[in-house]
Amino acid sequence: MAEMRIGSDAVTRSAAASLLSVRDLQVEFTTAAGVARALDGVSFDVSPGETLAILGESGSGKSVTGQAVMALLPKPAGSIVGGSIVYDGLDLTARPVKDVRKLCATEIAMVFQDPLSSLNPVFQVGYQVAEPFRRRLGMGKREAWGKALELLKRVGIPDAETRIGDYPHQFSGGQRQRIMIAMAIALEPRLLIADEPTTALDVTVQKQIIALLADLQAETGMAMILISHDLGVVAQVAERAAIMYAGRIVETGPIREVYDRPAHPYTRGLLDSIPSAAEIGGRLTPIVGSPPNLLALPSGCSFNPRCPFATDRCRTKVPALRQPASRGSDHAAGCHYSEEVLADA
Amino acid sequence: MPKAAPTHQPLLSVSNLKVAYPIRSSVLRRIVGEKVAVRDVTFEVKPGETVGLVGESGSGKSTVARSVIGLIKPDAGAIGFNGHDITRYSPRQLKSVRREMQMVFQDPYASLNPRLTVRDLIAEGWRVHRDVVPRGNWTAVAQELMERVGLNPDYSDRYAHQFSGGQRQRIGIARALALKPKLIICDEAVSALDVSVQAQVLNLLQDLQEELGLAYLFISHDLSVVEHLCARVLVLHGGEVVEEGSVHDIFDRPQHDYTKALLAAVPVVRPWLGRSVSSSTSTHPERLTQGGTIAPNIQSREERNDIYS
Amino acid sequence: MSADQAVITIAPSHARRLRATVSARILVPLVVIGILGIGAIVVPVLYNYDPLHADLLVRLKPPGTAMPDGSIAIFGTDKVGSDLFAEMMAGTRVSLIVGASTLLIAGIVGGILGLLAGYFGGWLDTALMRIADIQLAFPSILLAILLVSVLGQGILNVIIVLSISNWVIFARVIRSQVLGLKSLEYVEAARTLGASHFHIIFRTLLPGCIAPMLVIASVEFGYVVLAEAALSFLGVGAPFGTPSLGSTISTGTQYLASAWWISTIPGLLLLVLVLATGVLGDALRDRFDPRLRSA
Amino acid sequence: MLGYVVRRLLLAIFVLWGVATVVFIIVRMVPADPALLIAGQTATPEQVASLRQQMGLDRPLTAQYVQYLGQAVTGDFGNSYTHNVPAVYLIGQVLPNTALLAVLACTLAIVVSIPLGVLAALQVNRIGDRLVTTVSLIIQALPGFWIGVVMLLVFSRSLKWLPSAGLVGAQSLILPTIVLALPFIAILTRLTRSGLIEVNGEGYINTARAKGLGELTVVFPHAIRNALIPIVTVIGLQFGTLLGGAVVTETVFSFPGIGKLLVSSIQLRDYNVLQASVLVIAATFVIVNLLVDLLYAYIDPRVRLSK
Amino acid sequence: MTSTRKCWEGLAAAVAVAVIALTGLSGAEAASPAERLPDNQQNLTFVPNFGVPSLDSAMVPLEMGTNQIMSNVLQALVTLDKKSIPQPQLATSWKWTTPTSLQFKLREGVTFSDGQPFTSADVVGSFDRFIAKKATLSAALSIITSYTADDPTTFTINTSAPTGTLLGVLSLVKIGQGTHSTDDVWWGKPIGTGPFVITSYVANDHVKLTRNDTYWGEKAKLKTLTFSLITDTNAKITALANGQAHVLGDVIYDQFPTVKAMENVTLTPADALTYYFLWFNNAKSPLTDPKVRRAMWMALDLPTIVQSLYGETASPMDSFCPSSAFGCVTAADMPSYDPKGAKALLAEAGYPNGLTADILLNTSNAGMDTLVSAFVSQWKAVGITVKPRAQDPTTWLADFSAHNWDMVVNPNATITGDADYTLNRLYNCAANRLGYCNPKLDALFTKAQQSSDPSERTALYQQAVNIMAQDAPGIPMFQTKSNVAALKSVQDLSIPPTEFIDWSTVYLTK
Repeated sequence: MAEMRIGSDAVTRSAAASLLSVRDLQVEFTTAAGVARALDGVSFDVSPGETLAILGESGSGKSVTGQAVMALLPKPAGSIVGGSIVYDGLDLTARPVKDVRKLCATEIAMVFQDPLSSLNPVFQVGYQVAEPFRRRLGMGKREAWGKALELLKRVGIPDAETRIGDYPHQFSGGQRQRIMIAMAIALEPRLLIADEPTTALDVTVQKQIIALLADLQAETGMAMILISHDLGVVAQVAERAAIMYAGRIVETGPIREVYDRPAHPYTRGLLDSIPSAAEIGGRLTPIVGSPPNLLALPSGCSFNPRCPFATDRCRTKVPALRQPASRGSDHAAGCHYSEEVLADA
Repeated sequence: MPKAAPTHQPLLSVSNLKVAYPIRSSVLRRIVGEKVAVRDVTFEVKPGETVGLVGESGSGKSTVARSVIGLIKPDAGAIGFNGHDITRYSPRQLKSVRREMQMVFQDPYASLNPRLTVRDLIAEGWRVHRDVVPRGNWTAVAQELMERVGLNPDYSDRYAHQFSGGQRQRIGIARALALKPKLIICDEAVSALDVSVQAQVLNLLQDLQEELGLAYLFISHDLSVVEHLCARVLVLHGGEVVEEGSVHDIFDRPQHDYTKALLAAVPVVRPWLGRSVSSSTSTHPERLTQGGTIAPNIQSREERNDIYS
Repeated sequence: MSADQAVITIAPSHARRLRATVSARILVPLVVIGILGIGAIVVPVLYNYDPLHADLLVRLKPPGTAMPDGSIAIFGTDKVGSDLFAEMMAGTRVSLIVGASTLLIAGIVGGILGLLAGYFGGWLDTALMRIADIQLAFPSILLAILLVSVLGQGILNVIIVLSISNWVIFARVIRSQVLGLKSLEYVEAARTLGASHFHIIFRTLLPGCIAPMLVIASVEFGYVVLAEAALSFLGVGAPFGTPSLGSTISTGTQYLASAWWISTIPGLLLLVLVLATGVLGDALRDRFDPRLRSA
Repeated sequence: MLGYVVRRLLLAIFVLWGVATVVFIIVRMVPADPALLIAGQTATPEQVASLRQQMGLDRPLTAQYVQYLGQAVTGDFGNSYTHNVPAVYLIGQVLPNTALLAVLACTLAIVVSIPLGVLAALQVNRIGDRLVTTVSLIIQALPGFWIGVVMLLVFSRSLKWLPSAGLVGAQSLILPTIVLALPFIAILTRLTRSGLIEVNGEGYINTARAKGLGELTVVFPHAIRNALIPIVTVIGLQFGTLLGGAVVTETVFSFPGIGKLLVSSIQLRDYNVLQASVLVIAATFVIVNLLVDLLYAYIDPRVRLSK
Repeated sequence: MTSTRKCWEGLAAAVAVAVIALTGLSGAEAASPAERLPDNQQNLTFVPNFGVPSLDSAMVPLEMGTNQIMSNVLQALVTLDKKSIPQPQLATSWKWTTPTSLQFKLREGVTFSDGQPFTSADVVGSFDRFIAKKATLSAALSIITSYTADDPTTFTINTSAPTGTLLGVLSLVKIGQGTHSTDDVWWGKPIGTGPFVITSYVANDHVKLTRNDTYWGEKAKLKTLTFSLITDTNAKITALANGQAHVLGDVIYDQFPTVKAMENVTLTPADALTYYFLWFNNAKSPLTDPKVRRAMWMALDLPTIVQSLYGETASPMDSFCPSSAFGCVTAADMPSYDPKGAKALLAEAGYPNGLTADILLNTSNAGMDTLVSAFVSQWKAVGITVKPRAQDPTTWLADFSAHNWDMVVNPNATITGDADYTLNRLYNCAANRLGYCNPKLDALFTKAQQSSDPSERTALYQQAVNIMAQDAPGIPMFQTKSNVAALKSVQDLSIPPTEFIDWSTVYLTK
């Protein structure tokens, strides 16, 4: 398993090993109320076969990251204004959307949050699953249909032979997500981006879907980016985690390191807010305040208004992502006071 | 601890509740059958107590909540409040019950009228129940309530959309409190909130309970939240209560297969520690399961659940 | 999740135009309508316009002709020798009155019926929707012709007729809006307060219906004015003695080959008026309720 | 599905009954007396009365209503008062013309507006879109009869390309079809455009893009089929406007259609013809909307499979 | 706002195209030498100026449009010539055997176009139908007490009183096949003895006739004759311009410049029996006073109004019926334009400050609104306020018949070509059409009706119109010409005052 590296100095060393290398990505959204910087200097790498979890609350930019990679930013409101997305040595930001999509079709696949709205309601699922085979590989109708059936069986759709002609609304939520996954892995992509794949599902189903993804990964050796707001869901399958807040990655590292020894006060606050962390009936220790408005970010560190460690320095200077003293080389946090946070635990 | 159930008479007692939706024939729209949403649900909520109602989508938990608050008319069973069966109440009588029983809704966006200021949102109940607060005091009392739920009272002239999700849910709580209820029904009240904000709201709910002696009927699909907040828990599945008991019984010694499966599926934040959802250590083997295989019995349940969605 | 996603507004793609443009698209039509409205009141008075006055010696004069009294007929004269400009503005007044009154009546009646049907449902809803079906099965212009032959010609009757053929759209839109609102939690919240039907209908639901009503009204305004013109063309619109824009255009079409201005200039004015309300309606729709597009 | 069709049919019959009743009532409310009209200015009251008796207008309204409904069910609407032939015969002469006109206009509108709408949607806020949107706004803002007369003067009188009146061959259909279709084109173009733009924000469009489909494949078939769902309904509803617009168009081009027949029957108070033609028009509308509903169910499996 | 600007640009372009097209209207084609077209191209389209509510003459015997068509298909016993004098048609001769009994000798050898021979039984059957239908002619026919077919070629009518005007009325009784007298469907598309046969009829659209090859008289030269019922003025003129129609029944004066600009078209104003009247409601105060009526008449500058609105196509009247009809002689001392005199007369009648009244008009009569506007303006100048009430034809008729008006304007045609038809029918006390009654006048009318001496009748009508000019029960405003526009390729077209064109003589050249 290859390393994931932090900071621009790491680019030269890891370029060959990374499947996907995102560097200093900047994304802006133009809205009626103004221009919002949805991503501000996001960098990460994904190596073949690896699973990276991108975690964050609403508005943190985790979904935008996935959209940016797939060239799915809503046009013309959202646009990449800086940085690079290098896939297998190819800078996607420098290529026309058409080429990126073509590449995505065979190499990078995506699974979305809401399996109902992500499937076209007016086409049979078989048609939709077979579409990549027909349009990308030029297969005949019958052959593609056969492939689609195989895939549906593979992702665990019972009675796939009869249900292949059904429409999305005739399936349950979990089954729809399985169909989405079938469609995504159709052309055996090398990278699968799953954007909140289980959020709309019940817990029992959620567990099955995560298990399915893990199985598929083990089988095909593809790399995965799991985007989620739920720290628990990804914990079982991801090797690495990147925590996002207000358009930046505030902490990254091996998932156990990050969860067990958070070096950013936000990560720590998140972990402490989970009810199961507290005594039953006891008080929780939430993060104070509300998530920031991207149109009016606080100066300095965006987290400073909610941070118990904040000083004047935090209010003026944006902290760079760095490796805290005493931590391993692949654990980094974007906080001026990481050491204090770690020591406070 | 408010969780310790006081012993007096129940505030709310639901017995054999049944709610069904008619199935109509395609031509003449005659009722030819019914789809049961909730069947034989029986439970009590004592004053000051928090009762949790858990279940997956389609389990009927919201139907129970909406029947209790009177948004749905039950087909059978009784809903006792303060010892009276309110299913037999006239609209006028119900109106007085409504003061005692309030609801906090799931969606902090949809549950607040976008055309009213915070002050008017809170005062809406006083407009209906004229005797609660004299008109001249509306602003002052509304501001007091805002302060109580952790909102800046200076913002009483703002509209809901000018607040963040967590703040809106606080407005929703202030609104529910305005009529000085004895029971608040929280229907997935924190599900839409980010975890950092959810914790704030859960703390607020606990504080208010201690202070005002409120009883909560707390409905959620999130077992960790229910475990954290509730004294007693009912597990709903397919419209029926499959298991009921104290939070310890349910989470540590689940009896029903469904409860077991449900608990097993709850994601564990640090699976490598081998710890369970509960802060209390558990030895139940299901708790330690980590990803991987798909249990065949769950597969069939999923099918069943989704019929209701 | 995604509750707070709205804060950064990954906007639905059609709401892209910036607010400033939307404001301009609302403001400019309002100014145009305002100018026409003022002109419609002032110009006929300034010109001392009498719809029944005939000056046969100066009939069918082209734009810019000097009149015997020394004035210049900037848009020419019509078939009885009336100043076309004054006649047009008087016609604009009638058209504006017809449009506004029709929408007011249709909006109030349709709005209330839609509110009640949507809120109470049941037989009331069924009855209303079936009446709407029957109404829709009548092409509105035929209904108008039929009704005018019952009621007789006259501006008031045109308003009544157009209101009858327009209430349905209000009722349907408001009804579906209410059905949407009814299940929203804030309406349920009002119900849990023990609020009366009256309170819920008029204090909770009605405010939520104002925006779509405004949108429909501004979109329909143009259609109503055009419908009046079509009725005039078929001889059942504005009566003799009360020229509307529509009747002026319509009688002018007989002279299109010989005196083009009688029909064309009021036609352009009507175009501006209808265009202004159309643009206004679109802008209001973008501003308030993009979902109403297909209404 | 079958139950759904049966229910829609029952509903259609109810609507037709409603229309029939409303027409009956309105017609009897009209102050002028058809008997007087036929007897003329010089007739004595006795002559008018005996004529009224011949026409069956002296009988109680309920009796007239029952007879009218009873006959209508069998397709008999009585004789025209003035032409003295069965009303259905007069309608049979002109209904095919109007139907042809309406179908042509509808087809023309669909054929022209869907590509235009797609073009505009693909070019949102660029020159092509602005042009299409603006032209469609202008078309909708001009009175149809004015456009009709101008086209008549240009193409028939000046250029002498096309006949000006009546139905004297296929060329006679060109101008009325265009004039009738124009507002329809404008509406449909704008709807197609906005429908596609709306659908563009849907998840499955992102899915299609993520699958690497080209923009054209995303539009056809993924986006268009979904965007068509509301458009199909509007086509059905607008068909009524089309039939209404036919009255104006038929008047401008002296086209022998049911609209003109209806207007003249109103003017002549020819009750039987009037009642029959309104019912025929309403029935056309109802049938078209029934077909539209079925088409809707065909396009949208959610409707098809749940009803 | 870019979109609005674009609109303007687009529109300007559209208008420019339209204007360019409109200005180049005159398609110049030189008139070709009069070489007759081959028979299979003898197809003529005529756009009549009247609507055709039905082809059943018995139902609508006075409809101009119906008569215009049916006079080519069905024939009557007699027909009126250009001077409105009865001439033989299906009857070869007639004589009053008693003062109340008129005997006709029918033409022999006549067959219907289906080959059936024409006999007196057909005449009886047709009379049965015309009388039974109680339509607009019923009043005129009520004088007939009985009629008999004495033998196949003899037909006798008995009347209740001597009637000099009967032949004019009979020119409107069209003869169909006697066996079908109660068959409504047959009469809707009848078979006749005329030079043409109906081949197709679509209500409100067209009637197509073809030549009757078995016609007893001179066969028609046209192979087919289509009556194309175009109502819209633009469409009508355009039909002539692009050759779709050969003849237009009437061109309104305002379209004269357009039509005159067409080089291959001739425009022929022909005298007609149509005139326009204004009636006062003589029974309604203050119009009961002849002084008021005369004052209102004097307030109107009829010559100027008529000249500006109708040019050479209409002329002011000097009597109460059009001068082309028999007996319509110039009345003495008709009121003329004199606003001062009108004011004085009003003051004399007791209305020094003027008065108010309404005027009823029929929207289907094109141009009436303009005329009424002109009247209203001139009345206003003498202090009389008049409110116009424009109504659709049916409502108009209802109000008109109920005398629900102060004044009314309407066209009328002296369809029988005889003063009696207009004067006696409208102004006698029994008719009570306008609340006017003058027993002296009635006596003159009766005398004139019973007389069969033209000069005696003329003298009686002279007395009558002189009285009417004094009483001023109404204002005969003007009489119009029918302005027939025809392509120059149409030959031998002549327009009788009745406007019932005999198409059998017409033919087309290249």
